[in-house]
Amino acid sequence: MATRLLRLIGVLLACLVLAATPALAQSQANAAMVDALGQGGFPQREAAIATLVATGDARVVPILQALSDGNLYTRISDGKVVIAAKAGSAFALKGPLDGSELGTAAAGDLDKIKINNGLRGKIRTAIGQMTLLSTDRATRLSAAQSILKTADPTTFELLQTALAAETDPQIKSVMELAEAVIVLKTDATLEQKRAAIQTVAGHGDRDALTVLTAALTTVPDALKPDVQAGIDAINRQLQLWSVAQNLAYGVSLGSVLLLAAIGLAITFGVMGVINMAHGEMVMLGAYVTFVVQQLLQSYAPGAMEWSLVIAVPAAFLFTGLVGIAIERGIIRWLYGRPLETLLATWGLSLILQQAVRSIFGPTNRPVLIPQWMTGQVSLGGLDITWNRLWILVFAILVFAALQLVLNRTPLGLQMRAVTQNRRMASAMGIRTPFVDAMTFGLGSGVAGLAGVALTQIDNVSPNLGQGYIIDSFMVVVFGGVGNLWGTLIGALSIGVANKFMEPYFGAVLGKIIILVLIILFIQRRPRGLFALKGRAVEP
Amino acid sequence: MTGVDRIAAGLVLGAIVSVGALAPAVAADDTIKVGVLHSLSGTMAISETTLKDTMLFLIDEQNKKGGLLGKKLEPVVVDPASDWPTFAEKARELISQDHVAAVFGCWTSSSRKSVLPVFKELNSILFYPVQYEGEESEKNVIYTGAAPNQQAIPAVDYLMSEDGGSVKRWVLEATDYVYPRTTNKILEQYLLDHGVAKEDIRINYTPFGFSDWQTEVAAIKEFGSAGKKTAVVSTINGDANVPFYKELANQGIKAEDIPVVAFSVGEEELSGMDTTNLVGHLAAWNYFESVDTPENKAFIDGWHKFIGNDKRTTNDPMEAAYIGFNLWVKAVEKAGTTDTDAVLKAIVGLSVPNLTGGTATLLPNHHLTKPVLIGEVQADGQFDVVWQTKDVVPGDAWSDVLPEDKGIEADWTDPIKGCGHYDTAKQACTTAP
Amino acid sequence: MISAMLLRALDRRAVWLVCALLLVALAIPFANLVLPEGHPLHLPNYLVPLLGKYMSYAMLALALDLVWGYCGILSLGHGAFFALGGYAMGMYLMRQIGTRGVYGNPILPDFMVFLNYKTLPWFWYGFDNFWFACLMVVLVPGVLAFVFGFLAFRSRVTGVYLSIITQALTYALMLAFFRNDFGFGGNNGLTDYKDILGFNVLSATTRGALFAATCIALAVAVLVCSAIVNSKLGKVMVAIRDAESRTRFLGYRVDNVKLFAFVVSAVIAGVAGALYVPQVGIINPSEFEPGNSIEIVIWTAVGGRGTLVGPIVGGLLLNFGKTVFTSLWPDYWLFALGGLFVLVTLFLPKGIVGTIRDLLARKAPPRRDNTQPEATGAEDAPLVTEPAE
Amino acid sequence: MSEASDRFKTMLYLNGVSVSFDGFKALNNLSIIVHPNEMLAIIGPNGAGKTTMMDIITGKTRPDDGEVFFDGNIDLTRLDEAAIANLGVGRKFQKPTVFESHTVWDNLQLALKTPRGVFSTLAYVAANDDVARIDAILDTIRLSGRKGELAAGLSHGQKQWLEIGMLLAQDPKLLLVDEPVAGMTDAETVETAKLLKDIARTRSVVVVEHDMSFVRELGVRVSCLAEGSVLAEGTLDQVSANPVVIERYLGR
Repeated sequence: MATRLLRLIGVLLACLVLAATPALAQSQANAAMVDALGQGGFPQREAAIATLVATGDARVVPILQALSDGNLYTRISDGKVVIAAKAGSAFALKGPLDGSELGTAAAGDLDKIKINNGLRGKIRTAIGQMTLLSTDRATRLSAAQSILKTADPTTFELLQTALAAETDPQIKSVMELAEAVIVLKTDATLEQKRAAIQTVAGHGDRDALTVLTAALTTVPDALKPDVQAGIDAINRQLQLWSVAQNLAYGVSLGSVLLLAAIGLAITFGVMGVINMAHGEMVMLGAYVTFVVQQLLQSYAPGAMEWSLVIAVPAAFLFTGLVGIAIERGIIRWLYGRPLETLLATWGLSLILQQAVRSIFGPTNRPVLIPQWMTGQVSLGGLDITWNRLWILVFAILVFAALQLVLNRTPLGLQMRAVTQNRRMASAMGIRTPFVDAMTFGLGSGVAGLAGVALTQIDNVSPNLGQGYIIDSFMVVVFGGVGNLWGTLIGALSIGVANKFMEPYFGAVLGKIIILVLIILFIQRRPRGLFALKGRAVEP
Repeated sequence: MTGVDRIAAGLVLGAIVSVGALAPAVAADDTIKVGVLHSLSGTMAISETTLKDTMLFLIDEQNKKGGLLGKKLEPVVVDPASDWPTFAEKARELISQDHVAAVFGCWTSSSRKSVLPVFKELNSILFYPVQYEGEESEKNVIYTGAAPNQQAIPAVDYLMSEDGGSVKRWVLEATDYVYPRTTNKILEQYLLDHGVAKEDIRINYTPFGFSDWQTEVAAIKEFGSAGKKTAVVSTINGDANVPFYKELANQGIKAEDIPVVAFSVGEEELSGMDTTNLVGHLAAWNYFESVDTPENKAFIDGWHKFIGNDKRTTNDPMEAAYIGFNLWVKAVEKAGTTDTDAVLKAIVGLSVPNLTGGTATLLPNHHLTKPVLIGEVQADGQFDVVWQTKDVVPGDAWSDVLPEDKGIEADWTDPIKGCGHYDTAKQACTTAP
Repeated sequence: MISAMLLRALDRRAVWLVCALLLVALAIPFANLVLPEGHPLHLPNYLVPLLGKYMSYAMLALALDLVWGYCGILSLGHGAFFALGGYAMGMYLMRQIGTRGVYGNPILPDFMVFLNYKTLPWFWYGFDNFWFACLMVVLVPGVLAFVFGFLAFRSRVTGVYLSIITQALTYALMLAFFRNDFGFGGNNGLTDYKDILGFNVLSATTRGALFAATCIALAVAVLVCSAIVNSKLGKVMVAIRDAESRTRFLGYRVDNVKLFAFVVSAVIAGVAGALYVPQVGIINPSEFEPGNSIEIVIWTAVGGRGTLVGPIVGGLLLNFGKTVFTSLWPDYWLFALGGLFVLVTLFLPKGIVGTIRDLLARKAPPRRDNTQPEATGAEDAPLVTEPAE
Repeated sequence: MSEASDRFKTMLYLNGVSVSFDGFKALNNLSIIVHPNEMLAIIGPNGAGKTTMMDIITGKTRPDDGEVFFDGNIDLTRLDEAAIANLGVGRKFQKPTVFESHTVWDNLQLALKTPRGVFSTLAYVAANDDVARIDAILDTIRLSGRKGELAAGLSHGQKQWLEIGMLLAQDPKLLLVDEPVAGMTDAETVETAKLLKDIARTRSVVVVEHDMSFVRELGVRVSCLAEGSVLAEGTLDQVSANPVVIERYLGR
């Protein structure tokens, strides 16, 4: 077994060396080689891939890509390997080498060519090698990165050829790092290796740390101090960054809490309704997003990338309308009895949960994540995921918009007037019922917006809202009821405190400590962070 | 004399008396009642509702075949609402008030632990369809899900093998409750036994429904950057999985670099996620929907027809429910009665077909023989089987990996060893029966 | 003095209620144990612990009513005191299992063997003694309520702020008890009890006795509450509920009065929890869930707050309804329950008992000794329109 | 303003008291003295700081600056509402504040000067003296016929009287009375003035009132407050002749 594997690796390596020099772009990949992909188990498939790669034929790249994406099938009738794409209930077939249309086939007539993680890694490397000299910058970058991941000594020459031609500084830096890593693996001279260590240490990120830690056991003893010094330097740097990273995590958590709580800051904070159904409004917003995506998928698949943008107004309108209906139907009979709104809205939350469960089923619903929200961006030693960043931006926008509405529009003025002195406002000709309904609708609509954002990081299930209701109340109360800025500061400080505690105490204990701190804080300031002070009125 | 207070006092009495009136719902003679005890509301509804539907489907199928012992089967569905004491209450109600012949139900270990005393006291049978932590064998429970040696251990074996990537460093990421605690205890011991150093194992517990995974996923990344091949073994439960995988995808952890193998993530959980960025992450189960056998195809088709939705997935606990139900039907037929003791006597040793091929045989320790399959997540939300055991693996109630459980057996057929915790060294049962 | 208090406790309402409870305490075990099966009034075994559970819930609702209905303190964390009392009893019951656990360890409960505990944690010492456990049933919720109430009332945390921090309290405790490292069995909680004071907890006679004990405990709680609310202190409590700072200007130490009510209420809740556990057979951290505590509020509100019989009626009725509906309409019962809450708040703001009393009072001429509190209260003051004090 | 030795003879002594809320100065260097068995009437425009002053005396608000002494040497700034009330400072609020879900009798019983501790109230049994005293007060405030009714059912004027009755039951040394005749008929106003004058024979009283005819009826020393400090002091005629008072308060 082991010898066979060794031999196989040998063959593979040989092939890669051949492939490495594009000048030798030699033989053509043929159909038999491709069809071999569909035969036998994983070891045979690995060999077949090696054969294909060895040809250096550019047409192999899309085949490997299809294999990696799970789109490569064997046609059962004749054993031919085809690229298949789902077309309705059947599959549209294409010839792998020439891209010719081969008609359609039912799912039962095809056999998917399976791969596992090991093969997937190898394909990634192979594609990387074959596209390292591509003219497309993005392809080249990902090729360089996959070369770096495996850092196979056999790619050394190829890498040097590519480096000589490379002009893009980012790709160049990745390639240099890969080169240095390979140098460490080969039996280069001490001097070369030392230089390589310097290069790697100079990169100073986590990948470099990985390389150096691995190298610590393999390099000659003479070089170990250098490696250790490099590791220490990187660690020092990372430690500094980790503070910033924790801060970033905290701000991100804070932005999620802010989004979840800000609708409550209106229905509860401004109107005084202890709105236990707030979480369900968030949940409804998430389901609106799901429905919007379903509709788009059916009627305008091209717009899927912008589904969230469409879902934002849709969710706001829908949950806003539900909010208005709730206000008109239930809440308006309960003004002046805030604690009874707690009971009614709790009942309402049960009904809404069960209603969603009956309509959409109890299981999680999938919400697609648009391309622009996936992946992460690195700022120095900071890794920030795009979805978190967008949620932060979204939270800030919602907050700013809400401030505008409350402070700069006639409706906002009326809202504040009504909540401060209902009778006086009514006497001045403000239609208080209308304003009440609008205020509650606004709060609910904003909760719906939070739901849209939460689809990107959490479950879309009937229980979604339950997970946020208590945190939301904590945020609003901690910040000070009736004060949006309090909610903002409250959310951010709870988020940041949480994230700084988590590494030391773990997630649960950290959260318990936060809760206890909030309880103690309320003892110190019984009206929250931003309490309104004023002359005492009658008891 | 105040009339109000008499009325109020009467209300108290009346409420109590009317409970009594509810009691004697006399079972009709021409049906056999089957209890279905799965949460339909609350946090566990997300997983358990499907099993309730599965049971209704299976009972419906059986009735179409003419029922059992010439009688129709009648499902009695109750909602224990994800509340463990309510599970016990409802179990009692099913057995005492509705006189069900057997109960199919429970998902979490806590709910099972909560109903156990009830089943023992009232001597009825519980079919438990979910993979669990082992360390238990009860006379009144038939465990149709996987024991740790039928899921966790093979998965770790696979990852340690060359095919699985020769993993040397391990993160055991778990929700803090008894199943992950025990599984991790067994796995940690197993890894240490196989030469993994203590510092190469990281164990982390998070609470139920945990949703902010930023720090933890970053920590996994950091742990994985020590230059050794690293894998994550996840016993994260239910709701916390979606945010976990979303964070994994966003922080760019690819299966080729740090694979995550999960024991609680199946087709149903994946159907709530966008899996494009999760391709290659693993799950270990005894069943996958993608397995191509005639039995499975028939089961899936029947299920789609019953539920009226051909997008609904099937999953491992459904297969466990299927096996459990078929075993029970067979045992009742063999015993000719639904009497608990007769059925328990008849059921051991019976075999029914698995949906993935081969047969499931009920062992004397009330566990099953099962094949173990490792699947990789695909972009369409299904799993591709990349590895499987050659033979079925017998379920082991007491893990051989743990030193304190070595030599412990369970055998409910043997008159002497007829207990759940028989110490072969001492040749005695170490628990009261 | 004591006799005066006792006399006061035995006002007409309380007497009726206590008599009804004592009657039930006798009748249920009688119907279960003495009447032969087949007798039309025979009560099947499984109903006895179920009824016992309702009774302990009713007691919990009564405890909440003492602070909410009479003193205006809306606690959204009363489930915590209930659960703590339950855990204290659960720990005793666990220690009683002895070698009959799965692992047969004479000292350590099963879950500890499981989690590799070598020795018993210090806070489990003493729980093998029933009386020590009983002391803890009273002491642990009482002390927690005292410390929490002392801090909160002294700082004049009131209204919705208080409600939210009580919720934070129970939520924090829930998270803590869910942790397996905490030493209380984690998510599974404590279960599989064998016997109490040497009697098998599963036997019908023990269950009958436990049921009777619960009824008697509830009757005692009614007497205690009645003694309090009918005293001048009870009037001060109502005064605090209706106009807190006015009461202060009369020279009453509002913080102390609230603290007293809160501690007494927590102790009653703890005892209710202790009686709940052996009958239900399990105690676990989900008892701390904030949702459970909100439900207690709802029982009280539906029954009628500010009355002694109201919370008992609410606790019994709603839990009975829950039992019936979760079996009758397993898929739709939440609609019924949620709808009920909405309707009761809208149309029966005084709860069932309050509404019936109103109806009867309208027919009957007003009585001189009418001390019925209105269902208006401090909580009815607008929340935000009032600038902070 | 005064020597420390003078302080010991006063019932209420405010010296240089200032307090501000979010930058707004509610009281600005306010100094007021009330002697034993003296009634002082305080007038002033809205927002002059009258209620804030009462809040400071009764311990609800802490002053930022200045001293407040009761009965010569008791520093009120260190005590809370309950302690101050128990020392013998009674307060009647602008809006009548009685316990609406209690009967008239219970309202008075709650106010009655008896031990205020938790356990003593729990064990309290009305002594014959107490009953007699409540009956006497009921006579004074003319509510004997309605003693069993809920306070919620009383008219506005009756509630004002009940609250005054509660003050009496407290048996305070110093009464702070905020707008006692607001919403009363003329006849009731006259009666109230009589009652207050009666009370002031044995106690110190501070009355805040807008109703000039009522203040005239009382015929006592008057202080006019504006913007948190004393504008003028003296008899009503002196004060209302003061040009600054005319400009700032009385108008025209």
